[in-house]
Amino acid sequence: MAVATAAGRDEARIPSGKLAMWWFLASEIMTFGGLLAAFVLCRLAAGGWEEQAAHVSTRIAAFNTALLVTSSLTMVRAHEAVDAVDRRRVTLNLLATVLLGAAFLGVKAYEYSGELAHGFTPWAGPFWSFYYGLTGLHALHVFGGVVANAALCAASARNRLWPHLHHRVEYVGLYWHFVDVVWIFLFPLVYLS
Amino acid sequence: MSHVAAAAHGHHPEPGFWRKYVFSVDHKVIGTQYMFLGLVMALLGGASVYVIRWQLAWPESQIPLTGWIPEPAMYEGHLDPAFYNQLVTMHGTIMVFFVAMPILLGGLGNFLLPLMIGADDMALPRLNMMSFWTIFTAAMVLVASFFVPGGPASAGWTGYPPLSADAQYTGVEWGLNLWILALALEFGSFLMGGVNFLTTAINMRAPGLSFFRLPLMVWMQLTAAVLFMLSVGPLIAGAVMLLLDRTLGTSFFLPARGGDPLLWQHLFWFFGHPEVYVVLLPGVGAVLEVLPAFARKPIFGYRAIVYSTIVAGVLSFIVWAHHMFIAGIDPRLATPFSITTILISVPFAVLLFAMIATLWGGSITFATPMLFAIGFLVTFLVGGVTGIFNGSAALDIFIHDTYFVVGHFHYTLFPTVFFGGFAGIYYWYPKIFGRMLHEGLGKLHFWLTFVTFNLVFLPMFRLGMGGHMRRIYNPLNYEFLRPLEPVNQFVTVAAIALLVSQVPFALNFLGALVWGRRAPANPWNATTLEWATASPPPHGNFATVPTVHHGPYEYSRPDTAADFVPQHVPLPAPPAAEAVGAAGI
Amino acid sequence: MDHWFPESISTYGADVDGIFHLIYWIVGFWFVLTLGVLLYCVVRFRRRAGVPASHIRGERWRELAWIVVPAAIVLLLDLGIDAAGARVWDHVKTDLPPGDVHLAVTGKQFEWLITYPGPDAKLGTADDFTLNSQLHVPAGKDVRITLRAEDVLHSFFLPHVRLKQDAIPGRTIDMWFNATRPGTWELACAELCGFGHHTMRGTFVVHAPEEWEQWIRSRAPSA
Amino acid sequence: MTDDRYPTSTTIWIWLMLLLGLGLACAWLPFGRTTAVFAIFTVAVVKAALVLRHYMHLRSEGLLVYAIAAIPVLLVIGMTLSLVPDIVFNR
Repeated sequence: MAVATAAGRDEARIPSGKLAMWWFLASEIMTFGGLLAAFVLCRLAAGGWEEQAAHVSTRIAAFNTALLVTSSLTMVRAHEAVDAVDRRRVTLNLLATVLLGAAFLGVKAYEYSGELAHGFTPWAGPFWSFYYGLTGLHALHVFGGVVANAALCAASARNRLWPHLHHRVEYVGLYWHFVDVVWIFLFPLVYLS
Repeated sequence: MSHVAAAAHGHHPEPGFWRKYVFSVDHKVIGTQYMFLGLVMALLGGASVYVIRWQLAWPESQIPLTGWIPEPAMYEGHLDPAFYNQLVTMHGTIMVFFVAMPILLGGLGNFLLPLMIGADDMALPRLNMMSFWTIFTAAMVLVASFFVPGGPASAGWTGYPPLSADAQYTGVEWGLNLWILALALEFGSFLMGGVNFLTTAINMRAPGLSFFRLPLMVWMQLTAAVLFMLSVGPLIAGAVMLLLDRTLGTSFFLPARGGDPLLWQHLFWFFGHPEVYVVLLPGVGAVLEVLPAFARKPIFGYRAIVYSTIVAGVLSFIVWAHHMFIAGIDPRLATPFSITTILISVPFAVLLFAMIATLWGGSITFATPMLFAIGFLVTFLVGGVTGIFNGSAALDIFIHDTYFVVGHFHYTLFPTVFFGGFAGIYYWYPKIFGRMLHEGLGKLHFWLTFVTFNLVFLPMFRLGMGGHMRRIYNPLNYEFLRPLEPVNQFVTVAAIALLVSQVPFALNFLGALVWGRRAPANPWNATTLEWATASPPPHGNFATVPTVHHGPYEYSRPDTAADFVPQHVPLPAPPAAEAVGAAGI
Repeated sequence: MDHWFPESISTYGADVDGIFHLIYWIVGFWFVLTLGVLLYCVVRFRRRAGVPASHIRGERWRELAWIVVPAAIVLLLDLGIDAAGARVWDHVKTDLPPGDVHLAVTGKQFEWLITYPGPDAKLGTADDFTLNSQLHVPAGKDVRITLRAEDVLHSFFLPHVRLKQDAIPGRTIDMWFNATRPGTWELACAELCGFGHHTMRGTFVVHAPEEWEQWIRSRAPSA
Repeated sequence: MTDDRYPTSTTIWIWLMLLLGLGLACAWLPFGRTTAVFAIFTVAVVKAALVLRHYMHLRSEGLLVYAIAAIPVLLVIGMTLSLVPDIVFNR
């Protein structure tokens, strides 16, 4: 009975999972927002970060942006495939998302190693502290998204939890796109200006 | 979300011991777990008070009953200054994050929210379980920090850098890292909780339960959840930065490395002030439930209360710098923030006046919950008016960082957590445990607490006016503080009495579990939905989901024989005016 | 109640205390009024046999007026308090006078380094000299202090002057006061700065003007 | 989600890629610094808006979700602005 009523209560409302995800994203906006605000303010205050900022590779970052944006596309297509109840497309698109996300992390790791090799460590000055803080926190989020997507991909491949897969793909998708949006702002803040 | 509900009910028939009492997804069990966690941590936070107060009253003396504390914390009964700072830090951290929040939000919130909205459980029960075990881990980490070399954090509960950002300034190595970790986990836990509360209240309300028919406790819990979720982010970011400063040697907050200490203060207080209301509102909510039930009257100005709560919540985001008037911020910022700060007294004035107006023309029974509710009104009034002093930037030049501030925030938090929280615990204990508490012990507990509390904290305003600084290990070092020592000693004696005053509660709380009279479903003849089911409520809460017909506080209607009409019972042919009043359209 | 404060020895000390009294009387009135009404309700409306409670919702404006009007009055009084406070704040913290005497104070764990301009009354010259935790100033003169911190946050607190200002490493903050009464007072640290926080006490001597000149000379490095 | 009223996800992706190129162009073309920064962040906002509206389906959400997404953004902006006098100019 409780199940029936709970479901009945839910008609014509936003699914709880989606609502919860949006509230979670709201708090995430505040977290990244706080860090970004600190970065912008300190940069305006201190000034003279340009020569440090000149050492980060815009090319690599641009490539990474392309990867992440594309992974958002595959994520959406996975969701569309779920709507179309096409399990094979779901699996493939999720797989693509996972691979693109992993590629992003790989490129990031390569970028880090290069900078560390040149002595640009997190303790090499305010700019580098913020650089590693911001991109590192973002990378952690990407990693979390990759893990979640991999789980979904496996579930879809092994034809598990079909009834819920629809919701799950949508919620993880929301998170994944949010991580993408964060990067869309990180990229110009850290690499372009 | 049907699969979530299914998860909540995957456990019929009754689960085994572990799934039922330890890793339970039942919001009632989880709420109780939160409550016990809070009460246990309160013992720790309270014990620290004894040492701190004794040190302030008789600085050069040996502190009795502390022989078991090893060096370097104590040297044959004498307190080490560093350990004094650590106790002050831990007292604040524990009481705010591990006592107030678990009991008021985690405990009462978790237990009551689904019951009050006629739901079978939280919207996301497994997330709920995860949130408890996260804060449990956080509490363990915090306790563990007492035992690492160098001892626990000692930079004050606000953890201002540079003191907190580099071990060389305090000699505390891992203690402070663990402190940051514990806070991060605690924030994570209440983020999950907040997500859950909001989703539940939006999606799981019983048929007919429009937002303006919600019990005010639910409104308060929701506002608190929103405030927490929207304010904690920047501090999480700050905590990460501080941890990196300590471990990797990054340069966020250390001027020596090009950082800015004020940045932390801003990030901390941007969260810190809304946090005050996160703790405050649930206590207010409990009082708002108790007052009508024992005055047998509808709450006065339901809408006014809801709106002023929201206004106060919004204002709480634009006042944070009043914690930093003399912290070196641009002096031109002081007056705007002073104005917004003092403006907050308006919504709270409305709130308090509405509570008092609720008593007007009532028929008041002085059961223990009501005593605590009235105690809340009296003490919170003091906290409110003294806030005006602290809110004035000009006066802060003198009283900031003095005991006037200490007195003030204890007069706001203590009424909330103690009088509000105890009003709630005494009021809902029958619902939670299915047993009645002992009235005599309850009344004794109230009077002892009420008297000793005022004896402890009223003199602190006197100390503050004398210029007595906070966090001073030995006031006798200062000539101008020597005359105040008798006041310090008086406060200490009263504080010990206040601690002892909690014994009747402990006896009552634990004793009633065994010997308490069995509680009926609705011992107080109250109207809200949680009283419509058995005490304690069964797994799944309601045999059949109740339908709500009217607002939460239908007491003493002229047109009914009984002096209350529960929310799930239709009103006798409501006149049009009443219908508009009750149903929020 | 004034004797509860430390003796006030500065030009603006009375203004700060004045704000306290202003707020004290305003909120005191409201406190007594509200508490009175509360106690009246508690006594007058306690349960009596056969006397039912009245069913007042407080949703109509005629009823709400009872709480909205007082709240509106509170609002007006608040703005008054803000206006009065803002004047004092600006006088103490925002509009700093150039100052007759200029000192540099640096807080470090756990003492105050106080640098004096020497006889030439100029900082940054050869005859400057620095004392540990001993603050000497002339009476009746505007004293301008540039505040710094070496390691962690400290708070420069002269209770008798009613002046408090946090010292932040990496920033310099200027402040001023004018002590009117000669005598020996105290300088305190009001911001937790480590295990020695309570020992970070300084003596604060206000000299009569004539006596000040010779004190400066007596302490200046022989040059 | 895939109804004809809205551009397909692939179309959006192409737009995002073009905007990425545009952003890079702004950085490398010889603009004045302020112009460049302004242009770059306009591009970023447009990209974010596209992702939010189409990929995160804000286009088919109600007022509640818009509020949940917008309020934190406003708070962050407000916080940043109110910290400017303190962190930026007061050192």
